[in-house]
Amino acid sequence: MTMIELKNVHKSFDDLEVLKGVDLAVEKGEVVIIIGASGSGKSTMLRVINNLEPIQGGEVWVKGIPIHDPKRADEVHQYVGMVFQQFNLFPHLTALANVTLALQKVKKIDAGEARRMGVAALKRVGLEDKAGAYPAELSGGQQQRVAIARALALEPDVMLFDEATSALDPELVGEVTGVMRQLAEEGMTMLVVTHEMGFARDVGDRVVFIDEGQIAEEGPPAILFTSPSNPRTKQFLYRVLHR
Amino acid sequence: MTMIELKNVHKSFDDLEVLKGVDLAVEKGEVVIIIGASGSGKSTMLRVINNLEPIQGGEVWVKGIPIHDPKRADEVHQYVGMVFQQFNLFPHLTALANVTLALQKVKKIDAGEARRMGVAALKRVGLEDKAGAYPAELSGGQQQRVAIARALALEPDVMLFDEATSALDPELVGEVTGVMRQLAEEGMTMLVVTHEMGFARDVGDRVVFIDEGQIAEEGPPAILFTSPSNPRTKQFLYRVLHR
Amino acid sequence: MGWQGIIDSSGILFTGFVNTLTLSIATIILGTALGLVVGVLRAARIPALRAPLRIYLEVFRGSPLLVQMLFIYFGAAYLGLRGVETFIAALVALTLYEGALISEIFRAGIEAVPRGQREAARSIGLSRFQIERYVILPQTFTIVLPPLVGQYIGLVKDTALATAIGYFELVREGQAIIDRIGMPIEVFVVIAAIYFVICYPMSLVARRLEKRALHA
Amino acid sequence: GTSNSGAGTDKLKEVIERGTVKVGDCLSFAPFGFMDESGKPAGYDVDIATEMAAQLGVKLEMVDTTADNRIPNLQTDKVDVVICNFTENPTRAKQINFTLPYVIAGEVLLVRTDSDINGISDLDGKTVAVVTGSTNADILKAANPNATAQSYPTSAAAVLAVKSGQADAMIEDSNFQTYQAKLDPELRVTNDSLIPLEHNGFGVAQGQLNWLEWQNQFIFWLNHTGKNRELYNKWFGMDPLWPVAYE
Amino acid sequence: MLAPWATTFSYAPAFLNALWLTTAMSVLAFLFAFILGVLGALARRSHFRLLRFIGAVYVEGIRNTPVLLQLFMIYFALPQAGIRFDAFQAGVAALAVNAGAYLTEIIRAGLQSVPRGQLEAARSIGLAPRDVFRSVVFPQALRSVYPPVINQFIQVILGSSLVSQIALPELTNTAQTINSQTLLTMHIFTVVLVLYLFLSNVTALVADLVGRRAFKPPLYPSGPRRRPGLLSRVGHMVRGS
Ligand SMILES: Nc1ncnc2c1ncn2[C@@H]1O[C@H](COP(=O)(O)OP(=O)(O)OP(=O)(O)O)[C@@H](O)[C@H]1O
Ligand SMILES: Nc1ncnc2c1ncn2[C@@H]1O[C@H](COP(=O)(O)OP(=O)(O)OP(=O)(O)O)[C@@H](O)[C@H]1O
Ligand SMILES: [Mg+2]
Ligand SMILES: [Mg+2]
Repeated sequence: MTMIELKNVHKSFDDLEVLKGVDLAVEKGEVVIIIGASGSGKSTMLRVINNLEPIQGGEVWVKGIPIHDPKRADEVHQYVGMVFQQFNLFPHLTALANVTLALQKVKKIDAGEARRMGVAALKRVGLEDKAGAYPAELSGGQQQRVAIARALALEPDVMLFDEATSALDPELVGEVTGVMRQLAEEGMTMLVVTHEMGFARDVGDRVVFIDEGQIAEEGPPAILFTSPSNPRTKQFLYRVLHR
Repeated sequence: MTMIELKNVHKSFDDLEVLKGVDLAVEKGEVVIIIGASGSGKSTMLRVINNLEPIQGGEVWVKGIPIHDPKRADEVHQYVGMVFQQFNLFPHLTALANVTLALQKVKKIDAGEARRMGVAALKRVGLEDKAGAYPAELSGGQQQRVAIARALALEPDVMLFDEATSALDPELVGEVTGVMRQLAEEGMTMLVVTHEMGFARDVGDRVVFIDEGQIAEEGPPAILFTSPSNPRTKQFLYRVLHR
Repeated sequence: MGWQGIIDSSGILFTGFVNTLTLSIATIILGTALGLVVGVLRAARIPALRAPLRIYLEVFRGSPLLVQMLFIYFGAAYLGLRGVETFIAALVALTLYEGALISEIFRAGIEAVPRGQREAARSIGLSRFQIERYVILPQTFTIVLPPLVGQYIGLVKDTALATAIGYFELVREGQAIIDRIGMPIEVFVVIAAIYFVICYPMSLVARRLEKRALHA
Repeated sequence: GTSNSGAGTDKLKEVIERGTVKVGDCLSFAPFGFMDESGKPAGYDVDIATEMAAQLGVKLEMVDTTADNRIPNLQTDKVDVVICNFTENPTRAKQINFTLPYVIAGEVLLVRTDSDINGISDLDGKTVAVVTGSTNADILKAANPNATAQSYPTSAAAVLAVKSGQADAMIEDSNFQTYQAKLDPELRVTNDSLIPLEHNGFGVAQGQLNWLEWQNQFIFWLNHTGKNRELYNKWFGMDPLWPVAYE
Repeated sequence: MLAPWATTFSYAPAFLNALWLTTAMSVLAFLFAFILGVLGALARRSHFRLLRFIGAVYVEGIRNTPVLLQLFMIYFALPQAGIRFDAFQAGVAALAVNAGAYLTEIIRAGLQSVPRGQLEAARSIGLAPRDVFRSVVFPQALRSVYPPVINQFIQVILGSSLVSQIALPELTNTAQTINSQTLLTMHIFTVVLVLYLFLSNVTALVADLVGRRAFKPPLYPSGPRRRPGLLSRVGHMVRGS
């Protein structure tokens, strides 16, 4: 079953065209890794899927819903969870309250049940003992795991990760990639923008290389990392892997 | 000739003892790399040498001048140049004016000559064409190179670098380490706090490992990096190199 | 007669104090409510409201409060609005003026909340109203509180202008006393001291909040 | 804008049914109206208003006003009647109705005791305080164009300006000025009135003929019973300078 | 229909005269206020405890009492102590003393806002304390205080309307007088409101143009071109973008 489908998506900021006709289909249970140079449009692509940016052309389908249709765009949030580079936890709420907010306000689940579900989500990321802590009292890695729990609690079908580990101190990266690995093993459909090449190789079913707003090359990590066919891919991988 | 000598230096912030008896001697032309965990006192040591922090005990000698003597402390600036992690360029002055300010105000060199010397210093860091640019118009790597030129123009005998590259985007690090390499080759005496292990290995004559305000171990990079004797050093290097 | 005259007038001073306080508190409540609504609407960048709110803001921020007060007092009279007495006219003018300034405090507070917060809130499906109510406004609280208290100090002092349309607040009562017993220096010093006693503690609170906000 | 207020309605009936009469009084104009030590309205006009409420058999509600607000207050029905040393003239009578005069005054100058000003001709190049909305600025301009008028919002402020030397003189009603000079030995009043006498009455909104008639009856009563003279004596410490009708 | 406007505009000479008085008073008051502000800021940062104390008393005393009261003190009360200002001088003095207290705090904050790293870098290249202040701290402080200082100037212009209460025929007083003669409240106050808006906006506009030219690098980053209104641009400047 196709969970996400982009058809010839065009996206511009004023005069700057950032996505220049992107086509992509992600099947249920697939883990797709997105790589590319800074500014190539990786984040923009995820944000377009999650309806955080309007598009100027093309179509975006999520579980058969036309997200490019403004009337239906907001439905995307029922099926897609997103984890941001900067965590974006709500600083005035505890870890648990961050997780239960949408359960109560959007899904209208009552407080007791929401609490039970919130604790379960925190348990999945190994943080049930931090339920009462505020974001400022948590390490970066813990914050990001709460952000993952917040998205997971809504039981999304697809998870988007935009450089979920790159704002973390090197020592803390493992915590978060661990949780992501586990999610992948459980069969979650995932789109992951990352610079962690080890993770990409281990976990990705497919790697997509974006260059200047277009998908320049894609394939299984074993093939794409070792013998890329596009010279731009080669150049990019060389720079990333050999610095 | 000993350029810098620290003898049993003690430095506290209120109740917190940050340097707990540091001894160090740096010879002319040596490049000393300083490594250690965050908060171990690396920056504080450089700042003490450059008379930006008063000390509570011990002695600091620079080219035979007792810097711990408040009456002579300010002489240090004639011999020592410092490059900060955050560049600290003067934002209201052009690159050239940043470099010539001290030439004119401190060394009382006239405008024309100062300008010639300033351009020469910018040339050394490969930025003669950016003389008229303001810091905000320069990339991080260019800013840091102007900061180096600003220090170099005063013809110091010793240069201190405090994580000069860690505020830079990864792509820009090479620009600055390139200039530092070149300085080392020209025989400049340098104390360098850095996390760039490749640079440390290539350029350092000696590596000093600081742990909790004390020098825990020191030696040539080839030895210290491959077979450290202190278990703390081992642990630190393991964490830094195997991430 | 000397200071005795001022002590004998403590009743009239107290009336002035109560009147100043009443007008201040009423303005704080209404001005904050107005400022909050306008601030939120402006931060939301609703195209249809953009121009009218902007005009409101520019006019009330860009002209003297005294003129606004006279305008409303006399103007209301000739527009045939009944019952616009000095208190109401002063309250309306102060509310519109302080509301404009306070709306900018709220707007700045809302805009200081990082964009990512709004995006994260949308990502978990919150509605526009829910985003403001549960995510944005609670976070602006610590940001807006110090400047808000600062604005309240200005507001208390601004109530003195109601003197000009004949509201019997502290300054006007002071004039009434001078009218009877003379001694302008002494009387004005006493009035100034009363204002200081109201405002200085607020300044201290504002400063403490500011420090706390910086360290938070 | 003229009155859209009471025309056609019977104000007298309204006041009695309401049980309160709303009187506009200038409380920054001692001894006509001012605030006493305890912050309560007091003065000659205030006592007359109290008497009026008693005769109507209703409660008194005092509304503070200023000279320049007297007409707006009437026109917008904020008060039923204004008692504030209101000088009658045909221009004003186009906007409101006046009663019979209850007090008559000249306009005199209030100056500091040590001043060498004794009359209008001494005002060349001097500054003279007047109250915004009173007729005095026009009087001054007509009487001596070489004097400069300073326009203060209240009489209290204008007196203060003379006391503190910010103005050389002040033009105001002779009753008011005499009282001020009596209060403060540093002030005195010049002798000659600058104008023919001024007749001051109550003001009411236009078109309320019953109400106006009642007010005139009330003034007639004040005068012929001697109540008016008694109150004047109480506040000014002397007999009225000029007699009013039907005494 | 048009008669009221005709009457209103027949007072044009009085309005123009008043506009001039308002402008002259504001400009003079602001100049004195700025001097007071610099002196106040230096006093508050001084090594001498007494100066710091005087600075603090000045700032707190002024900022916690109404300007109108300060104006009455100067105009009505000081003559009792033998110090006499005419209405214009009293207006200038009150506005200057008042704005001076705010400028003291603005300038002090501006001096403080220069990052520590700037001072350290300046010391590292051997600049003497005087040069550190003159070449590094002051020029940067000036940039950061420019917007709030301009805002304060606008506050002085608007605050000058209070001087109407001591009978100076500036804009507001003139309006009150004409209003009492003509009873054309809506027309007259509309004219005055527009004149004040004109003054404050022209000030903001001129300050903006001067700010763009006088500072190098430019005070405003040349980002994507937005077109905020003049006043809100100053507001933007004030919040320190
Ligand atoms: N809100 C915006 N307004 C204008 N331009 C934008 C905006 N967001 C992104 N861009 C531009 O779009 C281009 C693509 O940005 P995007 O964030 O998608 O890149 P990226 O591949 O995620 O890069 P990085 O690895 O640095 O995160 C960049 O040139 C960026 O400057
Ligand atoms: N001005 C100061 N006041 C109080 N404590 C300070 C101050 N500067 C540094 N410290 C403390 O001194 C200790 C040593 O700091 P220092 O900056 O020298 O560490 P470092 O080794 O340079 O660390 P990093 O790698 O994070 O830069 C830390 O605990 C720090 O919090
Ligand atoms: Mg990105
Ligand atoms: Mg450091």
